[in-house]
Amino acid sequence: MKKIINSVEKVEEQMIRGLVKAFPQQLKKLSCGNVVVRATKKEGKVALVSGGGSGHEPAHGGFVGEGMLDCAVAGPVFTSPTPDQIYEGIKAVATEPGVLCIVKNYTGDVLNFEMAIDMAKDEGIKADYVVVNDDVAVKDSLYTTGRRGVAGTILVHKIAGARAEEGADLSSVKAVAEKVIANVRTMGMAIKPCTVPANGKPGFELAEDEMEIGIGIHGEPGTHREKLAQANKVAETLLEKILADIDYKGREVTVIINGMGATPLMELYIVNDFVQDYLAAHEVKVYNTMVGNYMTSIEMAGFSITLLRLDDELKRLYDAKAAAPALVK
Amino acid sequence: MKKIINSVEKVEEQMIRGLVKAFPQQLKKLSCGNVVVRATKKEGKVALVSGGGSGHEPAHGGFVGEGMLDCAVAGPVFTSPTPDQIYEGIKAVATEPGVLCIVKNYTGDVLNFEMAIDMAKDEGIKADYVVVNDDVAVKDSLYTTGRRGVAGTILVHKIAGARAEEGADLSSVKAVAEKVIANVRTMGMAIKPCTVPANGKPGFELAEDEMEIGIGIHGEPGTHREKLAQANKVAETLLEKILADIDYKGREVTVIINGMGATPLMELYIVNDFVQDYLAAHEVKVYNTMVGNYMTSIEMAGFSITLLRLDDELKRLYDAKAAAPALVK
Amino acid sequence: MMTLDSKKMIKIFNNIASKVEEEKAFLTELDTAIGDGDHGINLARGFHAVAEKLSQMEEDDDTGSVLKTVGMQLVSTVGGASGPLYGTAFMKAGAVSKGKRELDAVGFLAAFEAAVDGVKMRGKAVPGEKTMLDALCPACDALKISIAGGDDLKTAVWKAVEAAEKGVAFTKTIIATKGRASYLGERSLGHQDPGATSSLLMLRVIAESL
Amino acid sequence: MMTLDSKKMIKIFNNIASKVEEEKAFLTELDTAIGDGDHGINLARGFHAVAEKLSQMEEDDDTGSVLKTVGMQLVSTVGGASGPLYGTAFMKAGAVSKGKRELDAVGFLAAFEAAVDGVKMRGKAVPGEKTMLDALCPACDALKISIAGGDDLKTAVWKAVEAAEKGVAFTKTIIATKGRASYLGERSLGHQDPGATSSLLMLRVIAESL
Ligand SMILES: Nc1ncnc2c1ncn2[C@@H]1O[C@H](COP(=O)(O)OP(=O)(O)O)[C@@H](O)[C@H]1O
Ligand SMILES: Nc1ncnc2c1ncn2[C@@H]1O[C@H](COP(=O)(O)OP(=O)(O)O)[C@@H](O)[C@H]1O
Ligand SMILES: [Mg+2]
Ligand SMILES: [Mg+2]
Ligand SMILES: [Mg+2]
Ligand SMILES: [Mg+2]
Repeated sequence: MKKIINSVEKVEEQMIRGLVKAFPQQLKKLSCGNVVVRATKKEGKVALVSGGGSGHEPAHGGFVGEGMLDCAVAGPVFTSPTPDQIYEGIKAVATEPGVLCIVKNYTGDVLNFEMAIDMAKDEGIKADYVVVNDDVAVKDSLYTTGRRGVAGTILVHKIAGARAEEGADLSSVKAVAEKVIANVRTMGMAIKPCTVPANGKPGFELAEDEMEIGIGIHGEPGTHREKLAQANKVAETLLEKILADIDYKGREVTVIINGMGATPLMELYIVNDFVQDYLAAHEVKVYNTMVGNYMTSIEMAGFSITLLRLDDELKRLYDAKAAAPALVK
Repeated sequence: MKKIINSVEKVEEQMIRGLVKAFPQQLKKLSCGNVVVRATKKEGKVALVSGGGSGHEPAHGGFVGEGMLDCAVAGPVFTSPTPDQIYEGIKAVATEPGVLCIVKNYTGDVLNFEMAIDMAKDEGIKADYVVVNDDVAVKDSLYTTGRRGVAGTILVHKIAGARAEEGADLSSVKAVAEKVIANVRTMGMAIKPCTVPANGKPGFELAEDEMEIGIGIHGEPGTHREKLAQANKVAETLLEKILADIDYKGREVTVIINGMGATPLMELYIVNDFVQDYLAAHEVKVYNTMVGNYMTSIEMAGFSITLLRLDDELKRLYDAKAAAPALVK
Repeated sequence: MMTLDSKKMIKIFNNIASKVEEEKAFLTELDTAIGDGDHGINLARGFHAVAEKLSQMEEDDDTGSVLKTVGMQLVSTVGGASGPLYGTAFMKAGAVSKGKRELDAVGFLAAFEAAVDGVKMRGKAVPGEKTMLDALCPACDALKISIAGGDDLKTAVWKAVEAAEKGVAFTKTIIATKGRASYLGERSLGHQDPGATSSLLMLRVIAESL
Repeated sequence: MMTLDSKKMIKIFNNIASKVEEEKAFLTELDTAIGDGDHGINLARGFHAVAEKLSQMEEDDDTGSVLKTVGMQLVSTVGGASGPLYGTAFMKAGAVSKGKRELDAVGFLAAFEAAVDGVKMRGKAVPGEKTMLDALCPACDALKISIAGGDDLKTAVWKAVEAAEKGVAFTKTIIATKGRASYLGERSLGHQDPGATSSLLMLRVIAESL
């Protein structure tokens, strides 16, 4: 394992401190743990709380700021934070209109957030949550854990964040978050694995000519392995799966070409070159495109493609002002 | 070599197309080559042209936009563009107040830009240039090529860009660019090399426990090799070299913790955690901090630290509005 | 008649903490194959905190209170899926043991059943989905039959261990439909479940320590 | 008396293009050690373009015009440091050969001297800095002496090749103070300069083709 760190035990805390020190006017860290909140609490609006395991930087701390999150709770690398940590975060930003938690669909995240929300409710805090499950690599079935939450989560932060900033009530903010969730789909791949610092060994191994398709964001293996193909072919594989899941034809979309952490922008741009042509050929109109590292897996190399189907409300909220470290609009 | 590309020959062009397609309202590509200009030419101000080899994404195309560059010329990976390419770029954005080229100090870049500027002058275009040389890893001597231009270049783009946008004349824009150059210093390191696509082999090899100190941005080896140390120790080594070069004590600075392309944000934040404390202890006041991938070396893993000594003018220009794909203010 | 008082219980939890630390790499390796490679790390962090908490705690005769402390400590230090699951298990066991200065075989069974129900309730899973329940449910059944048949606690727990061993082996033969391993679909076949394995390890420590 | 007309010159450039393509990996490897690993790639791209350009060009008797075309093509396709340097070299050689239907030994020397002066002027370097000048300058001197001594062109160019070979060997023994290799300081010792090597290769092709 080759990393620029000080010690395996201090990775999460030093990272959160480093983030907050880079944006001292915008962010602060709660003394009780790796919980990032806005430097100035905003009253009178629904507060948004997200979080999960660390290792997805800039998610989620980098999305705390005006027009996006009020709080991000960071667990150990790839491990959901505990209910008491999440509860501290909820408590710190709770407002009269209430708190909405944005949870990615992993058993650990869901269980810990549910327990935290129960604790918050016991203390009289109005709190609710949505579960993001945009990853079409995983079969969505009533009899399984269902699809994972991946890069599409950023768009839930953005759009629900804008709606909250407008002053909407808790049920309206929740409703628009669920609208995003219903309309966003993602699929990813990797050519190089990542290593959880505390573990020291990569989550999987790939030969020089292999790639993993249907990768998640926790260093776990994907749905299957193939020979590494040309970028266009790979992007097509992902897009086919996404377009097969819900109907995007004739609709406007936001696109995210998301790097997994160690993917050079060069490669993301090359992928985007193809994606834009492919979408045009399939009568999907691109409203806006984001290319970069938004939801990563430490130093995994690879990318995911996210499409969000837009309507007028979602466009308005997508375009609204945002001033978070990792997303400025 | 494991990369997400289509073919070694098409890397630069498809990448530039992909960038421009992501920001169609802001950017366009000249049909004559890999030259990115603002979608709408801005008259009446000094035009800024930068560029160099590809492989440094988002530099330089990602810094074309309001408040920053007017044009970026991209050569093959790590190879300066040719004079005729640069000349096409200059011609496309040339305005009555003139053109300032921002060149990084490499023999190839300097020679090719000089020839292009001569061509432009022959055509009656008012054109001048500055050479950025912020890399303290390299000895600055009259008898050598001098220090390289690295991540500090972004701050020249930002500040000269703001001054040009204010409507200053060519000599004033050049003067402020040179003020930035006189006050900015950078030093970098790497733990993993990168591979030029057309070459297929990494620029150097490192053992699992080694790092290169004093690395440039062209995949070349650094000034020396050491055993990989803790992040804090590494950052201290770089900072000592930077602080020894010009006096930062008691001054305000802008800091860039720049990723080399494959460095996870996690590691950059951990580095920043130390850098901020170190600067505070050395009586250097941090005005603003940027953490991310600004001037990369394809998929190299490592980071550089940049410090720019500020005065009131530089602060005003640093804070001015910017709306480039890779830098929004 | 063999019983379990709070002192012995604390000793058992210390033993579990050592065992989990010892098997940290093994559990993590199992989780690397079909999960995200943190199960051993998570549990080691949690039981380290449990051991520390128990060592600082004032003497407490109430077994229910010890179990509740363990559960709360796990919930607030393990994270991931296994944190709330094991945490809930011990908290539920604590609730039914509340006020008891010692657990006899019947008391132990009641606590164990409450724990397993807690895991089912929290995780909305049933046996056969390749989770810790594939070790815990057969163990609970074996415990029940053994105690009903008049075995003493130690014998009964050893029978539970045997059943859990079979359960762990069984997890190799099935596809995961809960937890992270479910993302792998058929590729989860052939691998044993990390959570079922950690459940077995804990049961074995109990049997050995009684 | 042996001379070089524009037809022969074009053949030589085609031969150089083949040679550079052949040695692309080798030159790139040299540049990987002390530069940025693109010298062979750069030159191959450039001379490929040169060969294509020359094949499309209308017949032209003027050697100066052929050399100028080569120089301009190199400038606009090679990039990096070597593009403007080699480009300037051939453009300057073209300028002094302007209007000449063939170059005799004296004409060749004049062109070669102009080329080397062009590299010096453009790159602001002198011999001993571990650049192409360490091959070109001794080669130029040898050419001059040989021609002054009455050797024919082919013999003279072979003597230049020998001198360039020594120059390339010499680059291994010195520290670079110009170009990218200068960033390495003492670590550039022991490595031969890619640009000096490509100069030698070209000279050798000329000698072989005459
Ligand atoms: N819904 C569930 N019900 C019961 N056990 C579960 C459930 N989901 C996961 N598990 C157990 O949790 C174990 C994984 O725990 P751990 O690795 O600590 O958490 P995470 O999966 O969040 O990384 C699995 O091996 C499985 O036994
Ligand atoms: N100032 C200079 N004068 C003469 N030759 C130079 C100078 N700088 C570099 N060179 C030559 O250029 C060669 C490198 O060319 P190349 O790799 O194509 O360009 P770059 O260094 O821009 O990647 C060096 O080996 C050296 O011989
Ligand atoms: Mg986990
Ligand atoms: Mg080069
Ligand atoms: Mg796990
Ligand atoms: Mg080179």
